[in-house]
Amino acid sequence: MTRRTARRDGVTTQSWCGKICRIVSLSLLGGICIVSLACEREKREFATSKPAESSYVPTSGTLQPGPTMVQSANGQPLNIPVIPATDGPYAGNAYGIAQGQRLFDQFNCSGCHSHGGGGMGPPLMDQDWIYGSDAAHIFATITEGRPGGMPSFRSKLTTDQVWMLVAYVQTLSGHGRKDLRTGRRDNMQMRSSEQNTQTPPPHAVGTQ
Amino acid sequence: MNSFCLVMAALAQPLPWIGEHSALDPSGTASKHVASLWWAMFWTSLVVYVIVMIALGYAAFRRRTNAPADATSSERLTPAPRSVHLTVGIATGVTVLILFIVVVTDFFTARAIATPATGAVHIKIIARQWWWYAVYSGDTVPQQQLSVANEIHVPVGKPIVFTLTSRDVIHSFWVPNLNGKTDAVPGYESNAWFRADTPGVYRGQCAEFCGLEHAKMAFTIVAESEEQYNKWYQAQLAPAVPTTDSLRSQGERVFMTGTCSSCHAIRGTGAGGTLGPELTHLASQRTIAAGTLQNTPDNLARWILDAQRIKPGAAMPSQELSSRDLNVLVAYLEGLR
Amino acid sequence: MTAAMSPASRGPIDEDVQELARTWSRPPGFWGWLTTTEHKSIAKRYIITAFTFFLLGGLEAATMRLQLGRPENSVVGPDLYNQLFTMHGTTMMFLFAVPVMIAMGLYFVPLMLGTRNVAFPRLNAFGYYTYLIGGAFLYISFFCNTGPDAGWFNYVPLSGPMFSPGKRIDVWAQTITFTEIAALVGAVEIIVTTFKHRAPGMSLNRIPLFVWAMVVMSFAIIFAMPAVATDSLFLALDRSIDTHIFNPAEGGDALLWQHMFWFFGHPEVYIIFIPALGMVSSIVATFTQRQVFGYTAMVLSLIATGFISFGLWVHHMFAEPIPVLGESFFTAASTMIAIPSGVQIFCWIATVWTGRPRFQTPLLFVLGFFVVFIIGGMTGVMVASVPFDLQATDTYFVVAHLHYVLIGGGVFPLFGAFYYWFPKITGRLLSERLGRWQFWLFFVGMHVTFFPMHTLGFHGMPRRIYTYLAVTGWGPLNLVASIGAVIIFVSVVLFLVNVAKSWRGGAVAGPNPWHGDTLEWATTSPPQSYNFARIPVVVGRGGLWETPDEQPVVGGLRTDTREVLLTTLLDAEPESVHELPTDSIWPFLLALCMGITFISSIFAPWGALVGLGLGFLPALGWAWPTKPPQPERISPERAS
Amino acid sequence: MTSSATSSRVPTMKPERVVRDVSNLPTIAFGSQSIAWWGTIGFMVIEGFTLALCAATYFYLRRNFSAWPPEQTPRPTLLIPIIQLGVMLVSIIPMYLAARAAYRLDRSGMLKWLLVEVVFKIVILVLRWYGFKALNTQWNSDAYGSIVWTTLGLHTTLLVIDAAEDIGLVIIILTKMRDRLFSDVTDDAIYWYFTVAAWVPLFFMLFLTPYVS
Repeated sequence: MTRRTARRDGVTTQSWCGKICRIVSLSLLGGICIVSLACEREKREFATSKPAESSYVPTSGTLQPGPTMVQSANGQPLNIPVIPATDGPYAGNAYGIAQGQRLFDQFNCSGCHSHGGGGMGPPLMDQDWIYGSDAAHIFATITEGRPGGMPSFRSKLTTDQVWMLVAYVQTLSGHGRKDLRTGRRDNMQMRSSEQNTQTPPPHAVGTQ
Repeated sequence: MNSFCLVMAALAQPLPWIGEHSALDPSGTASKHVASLWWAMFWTSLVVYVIVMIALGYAAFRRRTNAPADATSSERLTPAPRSVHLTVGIATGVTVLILFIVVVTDFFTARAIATPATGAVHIKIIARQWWWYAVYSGDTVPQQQLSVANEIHVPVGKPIVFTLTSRDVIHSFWVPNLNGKTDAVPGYESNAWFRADTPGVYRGQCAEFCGLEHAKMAFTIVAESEEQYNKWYQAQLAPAVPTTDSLRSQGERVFMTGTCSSCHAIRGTGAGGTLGPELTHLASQRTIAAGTLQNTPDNLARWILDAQRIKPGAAMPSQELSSRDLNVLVAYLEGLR
Repeated sequence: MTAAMSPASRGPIDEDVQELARTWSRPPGFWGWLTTTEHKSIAKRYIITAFTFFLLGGLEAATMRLQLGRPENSVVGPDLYNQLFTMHGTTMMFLFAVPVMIAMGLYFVPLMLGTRNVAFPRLNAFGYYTYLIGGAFLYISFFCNTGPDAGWFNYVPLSGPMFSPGKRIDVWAQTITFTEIAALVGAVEIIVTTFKHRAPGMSLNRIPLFVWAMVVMSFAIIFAMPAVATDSLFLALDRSIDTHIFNPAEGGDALLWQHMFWFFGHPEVYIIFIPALGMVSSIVATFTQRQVFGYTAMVLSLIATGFISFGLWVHHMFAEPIPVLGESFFTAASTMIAIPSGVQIFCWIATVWTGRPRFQTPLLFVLGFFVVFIIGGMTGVMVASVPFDLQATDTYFVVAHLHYVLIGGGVFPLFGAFYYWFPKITGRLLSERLGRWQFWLFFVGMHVTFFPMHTLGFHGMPRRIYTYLAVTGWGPLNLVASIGAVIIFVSVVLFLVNVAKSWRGGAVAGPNPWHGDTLEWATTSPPQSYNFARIPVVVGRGGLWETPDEQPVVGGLRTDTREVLLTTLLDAEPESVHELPTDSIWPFLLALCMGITFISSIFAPWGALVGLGLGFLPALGWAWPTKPPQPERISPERAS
Repeated sequence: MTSSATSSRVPTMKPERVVRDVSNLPTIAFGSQSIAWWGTIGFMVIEGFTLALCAATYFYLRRNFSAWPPEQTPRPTLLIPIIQLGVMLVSIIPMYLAARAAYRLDRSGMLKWLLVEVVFKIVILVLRWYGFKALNTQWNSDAYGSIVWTTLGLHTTLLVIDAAEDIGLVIIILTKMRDRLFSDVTDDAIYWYFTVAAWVPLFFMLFLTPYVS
């Protein structure tokens, strides 16, 4: 007796199709907002030179601890550019953060901060921020220097390089998304990479 | 075999499209061997190719008695006559023979241009992302070991031995006119050599994809006579002459107090940065930015002010200098003979 | 009612054929499209998707040629150019060349073997969906600036975590995993179908050369793809959870990547080339109305090519610090592989010599194949020598060589196969006039684009540079190459016009328009869903040319379930019958679940483990019996 | 292009003459006669080759080290791995008995031994969890740790897939038993023999060679 079996369950499957389409459209919607994050993360734009705003003659160039108030050559107080409260151009950019990591190693920041763990300089991975933890404060700390040993890098780094360092330093302490952070370095392993360290978000702490 | 290659190489000289900067216009012993190997293989292949094409052409277009439509079914299946079997057998045998000869020639050429154990000059090349750092490591006395960037002078007629390594990614050290390429691999020390027979300026380029500016990572080999090379070597060893006139001293101050001294070094002054090339004798070099620009004052100014527009992604940032600072800086740098 | 055991002697009466058509048809509409397991519709989809990626890869190449047309051009910056040439390489190698060859196999191997479907129909659907998800994922990432940018070969440490920030290289690694799974699935399909599903009487020496080529390709895939899978797994681990396999400072090794990649890389270009040899054999036999000369020599050459291709991967790494003795071994192996190719070319020429060639478009493309591929083969033998390779590798000389062997050895036979089998797939003939125009434009464009690159290579132009200085003197020849690229672009557009015109409006092609000898010409055009009303019996290697007036067939296969005949490995004696699984949505869902797993593992490495766990449910659903139990016949003396 | 479902036109090919009748051939095949067996062999070759490549990488990276395992890394402890190897070798017996029962079409015997086998596999997976600790190194410590963990991880995915396949078979046998499952169980057995066979050389490589050099 030949048996007709193939087609019986055809009808019930139509409702499945509706469910599948709804799931697919939902996931598409979710996908689009993830995609926009990716575009920002992967941008590689190279900061071409802007006309030099602060044209001042730098004071003596030796790297001694930064005085609280930088004096220009002829004694007038400096017009320190007010830094707007921004996250910095490289906050959400993986390329900028990777360049920040390169500068952190090349300019021997690890000499005092030792890859974020702290040594002569305070640790950068924990949540104790003496001079403020958001981008503008870190920018000021790097350019002006701080009493207690942090030298002023004002004339030693261009503004973009400082912003890259700022973006990288923030990822050391858990700021920003995990997929932005840098992976392991191609040299001896000092600590697990920024990408894989679970660090609590920073908060301000009073100066000792 | 060798004379046959030289004759072939001579035949190729007048071909119009061979420019000066080419592996087919060899001026090094190694590249001469390779060029003659190439011409030997080229003419052999051409002959074989022509024969095969003639056979194919004749097989396809020879006259036949009746049209394909009415080819009888038995004709489709009958085995081919013995002569066709014989021809295919002979052709295969000849192919094997030619290939065997080619392999043997390869071995002899490879042996002929093997890297010599010792050379007149030992140079250690450290390839970095997008420029070349060379250290003349032959001399035992450290003060006599000269280190230069991107422009390497060598004495003519002497074998120069290189030890290649890389600081970051894989690069490839290659001067088409002088020898084949050798990769600089991080974690490895590879050896290369060449001997320039005719003096001249030869252009080399990184040949292994190494990132954003792989295209602008060239270097220059200047092959010159023995005494010119020694004169150049001693001149490069000398520290920078201290500045006297006021304009250049202002430029020096901008250099020392500005961002330049963080990365570049000038022997004889306070600047000791090792991240970028050494600029002690910048003015004596033919090109800047790893062979990207000719070394002229306005090119230097354009490169300092806006490096990221010329080589986007390079480690050299675009500087924020007022035009006055820029002019005095360039004046100072032009003085570094 | 007609008993299932319809008496074997009577011919296929109408009612039987109608029931077969009903049993083998798929549910209507999009749901049917999603759940079908019929090898022809999946293979057709494969070919169309692969060809779309070919067009995308072509556009990337056109943009690159625009940028390189003039020195110091500014059409694209270095970052976009690096993404473009990586996407061009990855698309052409992983998303076009290998999948389209597997797809042609999945379409024609069952037809040529005289069976009704591939061995594992649902696995076939799963393979296609994995490939589709991989390709879509790569291109969605590329359109939001996350396309890989370290070359299709992706050398470490440039592609390592330190020098490739962001998720670009992770996208590349996951795409490789998708396409590799799809290729492996296709390879297992083709091998098992050829071993067990052959029509009775088709012993090993009667298998068509096209099927031999597909089987050799499949074995090459099975041994090559795991190498790139393991390699991309190591890289993905290095980039996500700090392993040090490629970190020179912690004992890792930068050359390890190259060894593993090229151990896969070189067999892969032969995976692309060997099926093309099968296509050339089919076209040469049909268009000269003569059996290919030296069947045994051809089969042994195919196997030799596939075998030797695993022994010469180091010729991609002659410039690396590798011991010289090792390099000379690979020189010998690289030169030796030219012998089997030479034997095949001589056999084809002998076939043309003894046959009566008809110069229609498929044969034109095969003649184009001869002219272009032999040049590429010869430059290949030259590049096999270490001293010459040190001058030529990583320059445009090698770019010229690889395009001559890949376009000449792969794309020319593929276009010939499209023109040859388009009538069988769609029932309509492609127009000869447009075909000739396309051939000559493609042939001329190919030479104008890639022949000058030989000279550019000698002048020291390295590969993968986004621009070059005017002082280098490479400008004029690059302009010529860019013009050639435009000609190729026009010819591909012409092909699309030809396909569009002929898909519905072409001349109606009967079952056997070219009077071919292989079994797919015994079916209607396009073939019925069940391929053959009755499974044919093969009487000789000549196929249709050799069968007597009455086609011998096999009777007794049930028509109310999807039943296929399994035959022994050597002599294809009928051994058992096998009921194939019905259409099902589970392969699509398992592919979707695997897709989500691998993509999420980029952002959260533990995602991969969770996903594998979740994968158990669709897998269980896939294996879940849906039809009620029916009486089975189990032979008493069972093979252990 | 969906072919029309009920094409009335019978393809007018050459007239056909039936020369063979296959209506009485067996529908369930065992061993190399069944295509599922060939499919299993295919995937075993692929996974075996992947593990072989991991072993090749292991010995390739070993050349970069003066001491193997590196100086400050202790050698792997052997207790748990040896126990696990023993349990895996023992677990071949219930698998073989399940396959024999399946071969004899004895559903209850097959089910019984399969359940025993599932228990064995869960025990093996637990032992493997401690096996990772026995390596005495982290995956991100150095190249040694990385390749050792990766190789062990890949083999563990094989174990997990095997266990999942057994559990799936048990579920289907309990609910929707079909004669075809007898053949599937024999193929599953072969897959397990392969996994155990692959583990023996890997065990010597990962756990014993550090003691040899």
